[in-house]
Amino acid sequence: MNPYWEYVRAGYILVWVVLGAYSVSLTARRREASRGSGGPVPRGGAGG
Amino acid sequence: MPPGPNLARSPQESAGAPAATAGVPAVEAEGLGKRYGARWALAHVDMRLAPGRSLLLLGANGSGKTTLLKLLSTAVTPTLGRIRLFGLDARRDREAARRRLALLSHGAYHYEALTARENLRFACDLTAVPDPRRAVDEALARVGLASRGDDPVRTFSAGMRKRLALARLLVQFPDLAMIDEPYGALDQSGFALVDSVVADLRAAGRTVIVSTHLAERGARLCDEAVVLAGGRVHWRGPAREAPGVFQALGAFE
Amino acid sequence: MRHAVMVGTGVVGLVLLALGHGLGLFWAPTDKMMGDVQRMMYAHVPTAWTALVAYLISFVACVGYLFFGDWTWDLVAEAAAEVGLVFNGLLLATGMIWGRPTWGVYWTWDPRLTTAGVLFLLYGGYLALRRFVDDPERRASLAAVVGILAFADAPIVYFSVRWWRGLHQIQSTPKTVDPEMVLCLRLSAFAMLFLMVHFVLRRVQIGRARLDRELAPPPAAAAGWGGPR
Amino acid sequence: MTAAERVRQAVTIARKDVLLEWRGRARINAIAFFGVTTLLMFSFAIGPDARTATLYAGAFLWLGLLLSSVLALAESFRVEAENDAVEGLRLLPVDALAMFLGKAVVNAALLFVLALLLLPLAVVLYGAKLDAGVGPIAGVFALGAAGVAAPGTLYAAVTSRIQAREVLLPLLLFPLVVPVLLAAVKATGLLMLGDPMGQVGSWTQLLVGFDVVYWILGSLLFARVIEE
Repeated sequence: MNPYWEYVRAGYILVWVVLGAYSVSLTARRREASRGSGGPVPRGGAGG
Repeated sequence: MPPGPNLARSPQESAGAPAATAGVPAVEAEGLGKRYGARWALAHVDMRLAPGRSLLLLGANGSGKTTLLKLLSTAVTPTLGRIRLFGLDARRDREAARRRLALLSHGAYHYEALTARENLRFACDLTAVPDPRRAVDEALARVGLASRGDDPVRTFSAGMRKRLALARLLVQFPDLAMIDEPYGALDQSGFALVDSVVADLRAAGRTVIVSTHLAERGARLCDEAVVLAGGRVHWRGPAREAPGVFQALGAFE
Repeated sequence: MRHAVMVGTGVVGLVLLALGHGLGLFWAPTDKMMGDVQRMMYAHVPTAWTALVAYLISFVACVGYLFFGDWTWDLVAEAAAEVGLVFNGLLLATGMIWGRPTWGVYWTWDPRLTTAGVLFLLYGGYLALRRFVDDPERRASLAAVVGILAFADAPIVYFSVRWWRGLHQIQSTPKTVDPEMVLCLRLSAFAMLFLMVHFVLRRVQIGRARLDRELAPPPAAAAGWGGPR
Repeated sequence: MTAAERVRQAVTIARKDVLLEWRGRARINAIAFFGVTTLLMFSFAIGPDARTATLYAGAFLWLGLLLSSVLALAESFRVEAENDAVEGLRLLPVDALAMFLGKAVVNAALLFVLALLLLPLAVVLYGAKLDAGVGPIAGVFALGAAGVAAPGTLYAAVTSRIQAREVLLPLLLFPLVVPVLLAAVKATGLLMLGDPMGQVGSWTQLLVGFDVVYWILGSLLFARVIEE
């Protein structure tokens, strides 16, 4: 097999892995961001 | 809503408007609100003050006095609501409005490495005060800093800095003067100085807003009063009744 | 509706990407000059276009925020900058992987590669700045200014590096390519464009949720101080 | 506001800044000394090879200048943040454009003087040749200083009142001024080492182009940075 295929394979795997990981991180951040926005959650004695 | 467009400045900058146009209030605010992140420092404040009148702002620490003065003086853009100063929109005609007002604030606006005289002269040059040299000398003498005029502000005590801030207000002698906690750091003669400066402004027909937590003292200076609590207007009425309201408010809190 | 667009762009992008990459890897003819390494093109070149489009969106949103002052502009500016940074990172990584067998080195001072590197730093700085300003309004204004300057810098960097390198330039994209290659490239490019839009929409949603938490709604007029409690 | 009034305000602010720099000259001296130290460190890092040093004299000089410029720019807004002076300035009614021009011109002049101070050191340490004359080199210094000062003033204002400003200012500014660095280093190098192909002109043009773009952008955007 052409030795250059290793580079090509590495490149494609990288693209898919990074885009996948970014998608997963977006899901996680979405979950975290929407948690607690449902109601008035007092944080550390807010007010004044 | 965040601050509006500023790239396109409105062309109308009429500096030479008459000092007191009949019927136009000096200060007019509707539905003012300011949010700092998740906290509303001020909400639902409406105000109206006729030219030549003086207003006392009373309130405990954190009641929103300073925020209100920052908004009214155009130093900070309100999150909600609108302000008109002498009929000028505080956002669109900001520069024209700023020509007619001055704020004496906690941050005293001095450059530490400049002398008292240089600091005042800088303010004069940017506001185009006529005969600045004399104005500066007179103001320094008035606040009792004549002998220290050529010392850098770095060497000044807190009380002297406050006096210098008063001198700055005197050289500007604006149509609308806003004074935030003027008595802090001052001694007895300083108290009297503040009172006489405010009296001068009023005698010259200027509009004055004074914020303080010294209710009795403030009430003697002003016509009207607003008591703030928790960032809202709690009470408004004649200044002489304000100390009683303020005391009662303190008793409940 | 918005949800449908979000899911739709994601699904279409994914299918197109699988198609474009699959065809590019196993169906498109091998390049006569570069051999199989050239197949990196289908993964590499679209990331460049996509990153630039994302930055362009961010730039437009920054200008929009300064003129109209609506939160959505700020959210889009942030989202597009972040997504652009992801594609920009991929662009750099795939570029280096391609550069190694082609030029024998990972990094060369090619104007496009260098510009991509500088853009990566500029937008990294933009996102770093956003993290350090607490007040949302102030953050939005400052970030908009920085976002505009960052984008304005891109063409200047490109031309200055091109002059700096001298005029003997290696073209990394062949001018004459087979129609099969063009098809695969086009499929991959549209795929990444769809994915970019998908990511931006999701990132805007996150930003909006965070902003909702950061910004208290204006308190009701009747509530609060009605008198002594 | 009339143009004449704007110019008068800009001059007043510039004069104030010059006075402040003069009063704080101990700090400016320290910054200049820091620039000298970086030039020394570069020559230690490359070792005793005199030819390499001469070859890269322009590059080291500009890097030293860029590193010290961040300190000088941050200082010009530290004094404005002290006592809320910048708020007082805004309320005075000062035009944002006048404010930007006043401060950026002083900062550009400061960087220019700093560059001139470092030049003799480059001659001594790296054996840089000044055959082309000090005039053209000073011209390149002026253009480069202006190119760093305009975005630098804007970004110093951006970072002056936020956390982590020490790291954010260089983080934002350095990538932005890559074109200035390239063009200035190239032009300085060509002037020092000889310019057989006559390329200095095109690099100078690039510097001028960058200056024009960033002084315009700075003038337009500064108002949004200082208003609150």
